[in-house]
Amino acid sequence: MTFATRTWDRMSLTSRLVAILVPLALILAVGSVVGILVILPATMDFLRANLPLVRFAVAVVGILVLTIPTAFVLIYLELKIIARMNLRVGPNRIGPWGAAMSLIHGFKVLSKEDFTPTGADLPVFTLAPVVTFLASVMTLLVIPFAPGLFGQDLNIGLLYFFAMGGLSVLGLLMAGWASFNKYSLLGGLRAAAQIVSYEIPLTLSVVGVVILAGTMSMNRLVLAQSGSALDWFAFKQPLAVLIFFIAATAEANRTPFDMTEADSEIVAGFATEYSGMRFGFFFFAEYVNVFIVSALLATLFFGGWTAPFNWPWPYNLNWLDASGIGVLWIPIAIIATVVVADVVAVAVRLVGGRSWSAPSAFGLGFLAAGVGIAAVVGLACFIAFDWVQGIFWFMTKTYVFVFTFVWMRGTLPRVRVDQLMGFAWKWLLPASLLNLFVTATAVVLLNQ
Amino acid sequence: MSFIPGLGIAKGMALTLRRFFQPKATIQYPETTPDIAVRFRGRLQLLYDEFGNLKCETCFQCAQACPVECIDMGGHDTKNRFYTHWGPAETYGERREESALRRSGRPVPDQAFVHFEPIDLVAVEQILERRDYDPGEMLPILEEVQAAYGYLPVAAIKHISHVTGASYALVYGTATCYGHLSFERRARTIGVCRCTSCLLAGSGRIATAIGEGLGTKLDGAPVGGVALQQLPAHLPGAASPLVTLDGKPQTDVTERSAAVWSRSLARKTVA
Amino acid sequence: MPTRQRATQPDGATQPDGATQPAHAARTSQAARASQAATAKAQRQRPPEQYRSDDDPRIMLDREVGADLFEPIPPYPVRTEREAEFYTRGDGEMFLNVGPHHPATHGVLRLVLKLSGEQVVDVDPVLGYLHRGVEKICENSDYYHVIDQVDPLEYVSSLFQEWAAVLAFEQLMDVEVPPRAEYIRVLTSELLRVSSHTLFMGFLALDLGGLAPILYSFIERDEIVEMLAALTGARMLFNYFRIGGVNGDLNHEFLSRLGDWMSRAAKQTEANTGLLNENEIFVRRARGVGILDREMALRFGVTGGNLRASGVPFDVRRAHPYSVYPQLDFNVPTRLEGDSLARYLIRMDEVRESIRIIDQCLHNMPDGPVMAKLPRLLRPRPGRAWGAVEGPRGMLGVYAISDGSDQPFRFRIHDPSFLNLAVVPYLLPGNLLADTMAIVSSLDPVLGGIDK
Amino acid sequence: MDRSLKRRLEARLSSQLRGPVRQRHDQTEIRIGPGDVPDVLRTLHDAVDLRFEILADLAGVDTGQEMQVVYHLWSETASDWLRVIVEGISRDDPRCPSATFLWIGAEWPEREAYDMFGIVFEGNRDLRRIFMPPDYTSFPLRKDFLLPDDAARSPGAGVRHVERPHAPAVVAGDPAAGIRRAPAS
Repeated sequence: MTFATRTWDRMSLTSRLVAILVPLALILAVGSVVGILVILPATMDFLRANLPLVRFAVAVVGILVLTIPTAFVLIYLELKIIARMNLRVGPNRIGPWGAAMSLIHGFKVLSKEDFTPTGADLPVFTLAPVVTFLASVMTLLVIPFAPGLFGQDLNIGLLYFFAMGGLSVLGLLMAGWASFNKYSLLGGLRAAAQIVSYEIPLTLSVVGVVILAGTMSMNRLVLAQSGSALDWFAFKQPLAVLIFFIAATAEANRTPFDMTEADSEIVAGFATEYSGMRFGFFFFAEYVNVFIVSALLATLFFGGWTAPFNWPWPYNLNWLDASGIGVLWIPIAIIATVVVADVVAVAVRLVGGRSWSAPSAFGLGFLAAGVGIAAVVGLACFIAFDWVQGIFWFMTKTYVFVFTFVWMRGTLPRVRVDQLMGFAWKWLLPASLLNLFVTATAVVLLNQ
Repeated sequence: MSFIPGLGIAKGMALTLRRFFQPKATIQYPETTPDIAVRFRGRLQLLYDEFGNLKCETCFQCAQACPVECIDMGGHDTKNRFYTHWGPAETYGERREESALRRSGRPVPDQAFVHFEPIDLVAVEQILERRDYDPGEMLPILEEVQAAYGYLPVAAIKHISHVTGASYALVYGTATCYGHLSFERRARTIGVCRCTSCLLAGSGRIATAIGEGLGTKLDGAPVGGVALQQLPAHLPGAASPLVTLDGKPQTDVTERSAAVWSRSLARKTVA
Repeated sequence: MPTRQRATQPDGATQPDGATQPAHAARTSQAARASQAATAKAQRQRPPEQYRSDDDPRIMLDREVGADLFEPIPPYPVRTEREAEFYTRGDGEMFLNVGPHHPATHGVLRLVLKLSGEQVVDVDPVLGYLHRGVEKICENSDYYHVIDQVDPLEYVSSLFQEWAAVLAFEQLMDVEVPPRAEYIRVLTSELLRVSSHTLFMGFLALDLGGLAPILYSFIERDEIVEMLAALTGARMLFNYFRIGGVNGDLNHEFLSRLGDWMSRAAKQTEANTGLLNENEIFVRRARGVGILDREMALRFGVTGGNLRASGVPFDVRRAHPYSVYPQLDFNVPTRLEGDSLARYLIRMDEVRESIRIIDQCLHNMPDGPVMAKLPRLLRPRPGRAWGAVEGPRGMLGVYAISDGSDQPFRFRIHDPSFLNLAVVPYLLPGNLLADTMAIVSSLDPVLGGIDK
Repeated sequence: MDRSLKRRLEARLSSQLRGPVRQRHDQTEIRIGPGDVPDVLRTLHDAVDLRFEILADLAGVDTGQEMQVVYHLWSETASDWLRVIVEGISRDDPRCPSATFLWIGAEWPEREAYDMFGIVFEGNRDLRRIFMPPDYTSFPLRKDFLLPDDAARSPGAGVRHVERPHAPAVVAGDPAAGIRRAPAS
């Protein structure tokens, strides 16, 4: 028993607290002073020196962080929508209206043991989900969510997108081959055949849009469609939209083309032997794929973040910038919430009579105030900032298409493998070539 | 199939969209319970009669008839002598009926076995030998055991079920099914009247003699199936000293013959 | 319940031969039995290497993982010519075990497919995973007991199985069933036929990938099953028919539920099947797949919807009328194509016919007793009887032989799915793996009845 | 009771019939020997006035002294079920010609009969066990099947002797010949 431990045993609780907190406070004080004076300026000018690199790093991290909640939201949406379509209620026990269900799915998948079957060759087996997940997530880099808000505005954004999309097939093949199970092998080979044969009509149908817009950068593609809804490429390229939609469902392995995970034929396809977080990666990759494909559909053909009609009232007013009374908004918002909360609480007590106890009335008031203020602030931002509008329009369009994908999953049976292939080569490919030919001639003649 | 290629799919999608908004068919179970029909036979419950006591008297007929041995029941015997339990061991972790356990190959601890006094099983063994350990002839076996022991001791039933492999419920069920088989020893009671006239005629001395013969005292525990009790009142018109056997007055029971007579009685019932 | 501690040492009573030896006293009376126990003990020690059953878990442990893990399925030497022909692999062929634990097999069916790529070259169905020896149990139980032993056979529609058994026994005992009981039997069985066909539609769509139809059909089935629970007391294994009648008379709850179900039955079935009938994907997958022509159907002994889809109008209710079917007016839908789509459409027509039959039953339901007078102990005179009924999957037959005792001497159960499934090795070769599911589920096998 | 069917059967199959054509309720029963199964079935199937096309059932029966194979047939020409009982098959080496030459569907019921009774059907291409595991030695539905026979594999090595072998008792002159009569209670 060293001297320290002996004294420590004798000290009372409060003296122990003091013994810990005081040195801690000292260190913090000294550290912050040194940091502000010395370290901060050094990092600032380092950042200012290579701003684009930092921007890229932040974007990648942002996207990686963004995909998990998107996947959760999509899983929850799918559970609820398909259930409601089948006259059932869907998860409603965990969280409000079952909202925490997909979160729980995530934890469950995290806590499960990811078992490796005997005979599977380990490196390929463990890397397969990583390849699939990263390939789908990396494609989010180029998608313009709002006017200023995108990962990286590559001038060959579309080409990058299809390249990354193609990589996820590699993951499926690796999974199929490595899990030493005949069902997975069949699933993997089906995935390869399906996505390869649907990649071509997918890309060809987009070339029409590229011809019209003249650029491959996603941002400028959206700008080319700004103005009212009539300028969207969907109305200029109706056949391309259809081909893209069908090819995109096959790309994301969604019903009616979910041959890779056809649970009634080849158990769970390439993911048969996967369990635990490895299966979680495949599971999330599938839903991120759905999000990407609908985002792309919205961006390329339905004018990403542009509003469907010309905004009548002025926007982009910068009420909220720091110089003006912007800064004052914050205290005003806080005071307003408190005032509104009290008013509502008193009203409820008067109206509700004895049944409402004080705390619950005040709670209700606070809730009402919160919602009210959020609405007001949201509207203000919506009017003030253009990127808030951009996000709103982009998200509504994307989630409309997500709804259609989920809707198709709830209704349609599965197509057979050879019908799938026949449809791609005999119908989609010629149609996309025709569409390409027609667009090209139209552009040449019109430019005359 | 309609001629427009996509029409069928569109109609299907329209149907599911319509059903998206229709009222749902799910019953939120704990909150709203479905109305189960009156005649539903799925309820597992014990029936009570209008006076509130349990209709079941653990006669084991149902456990015996159940093809998959899924009936688990236990309760005190009708005469409240010992605790009988029949049912799958795994669900309760404790072992009741050892022949089922033996079928599963595990050792056979059986607590219910401890409560009653062990008996000499040689007689039972011979009976079973004659009947070729065959559970099909359970009734004759039980009748012969009754003849041998005067009643059906629980140890004998356990042994029969243990050796023939028939389930305990089968043995116990057959025993409770027939009137002439009884679990109670036909205890013979010797009644001695101690009213004044009998005492004068020597019934006190006769009582002590019988007590020594049997090895018990007045109103003590029965030994070898014979109990010595004091008669509450003198039967009208009976000669004193009054000594009754199972209620029937006995004549010429003297002090000397009492000890020999009571000992022979006790031996007879045990043999 | 008195709390118990686990007794430390085995039972305390005097054991003739020492308390340690748990197994019951060996039978000394018959030398044969002793020798048998000895051989049994020897056999149990170490089963012959070559004949170890594949279900034996040890097979995975002591065989090193490698190429032979894919070796042909039976680890025992080939015994018949068909087995030899099946288990020799050509080049580029592989064996794929579909089942017994597989999402699309209806119960525990195991199909060993010989695939070259995705194309099925040959199929060998392996049965017996759900074999409970019901015929042996029925030989050891009395006549009342047989009825509830027979329920779990075709568990999706168990009343029909009871009806076949009861028909055979009534012939053995020359019992006259009162007319009201006959009408109640027809009413309840036709209701169950509707629910069984609705389930068929749901499972066929599920095997082809659609999620919605199975859930709609379960809503429909639940209504019917709740109604039958109000009448018979059980939801699935009814045990409602008795020899000489039925267990209970119609009660108000059953009739009211039947009333409001009948009001929307036709519309609901149309809506549910509408999801599939014109759906291009479903039709493309079901049409022209697994074609069974008239000649082969007859030679395979297929019965029920599958036979009528191949153009043979054989329906036991018309071909060999029993109960009150002669007085009921319904027609037997027949199609000629004989492919999966025809089998599906036949069953949807049968649902409409059944609703018509139920309607007629309700209108001219006679009154009177529902149970004939029978002694408590049934000992039919020695003899043989064959009772056949038209179940949702085909002809359900029972061949009962009685020897005068209170237990049937031999109780043979003929299940239609048994022969319907025998067609699979003839239909599947040449189709793709995805089609195997379409064909097998269009034949609608129920493994409880097949494995008995 | 289809009288005309009885006449037609006696006319066509008089030589092979063993015993009178019995009729009861809606079933007609004829008994033949194992030797002439192929041609009896062939005539029943192909004869113009018989045309028994549908094989309703093929069952094995063990009556204690002998094995029997029972076919149930249906035809539009007759209003009865026809039951063809092939009797006289010995119990220790039961053999019976297969019916797969007429009905391919008979293959599986024959496999089941072999699995349960041990009746070997000559001519059946694929006669192996259908329900029991392939290395199972005994035949469960035979009358002399003792459950301990299977007990060798059950860990408990013991069994409820609820079931005991039916001692075969020959009873002469009984319509259901060879079936054990209940003990005179």
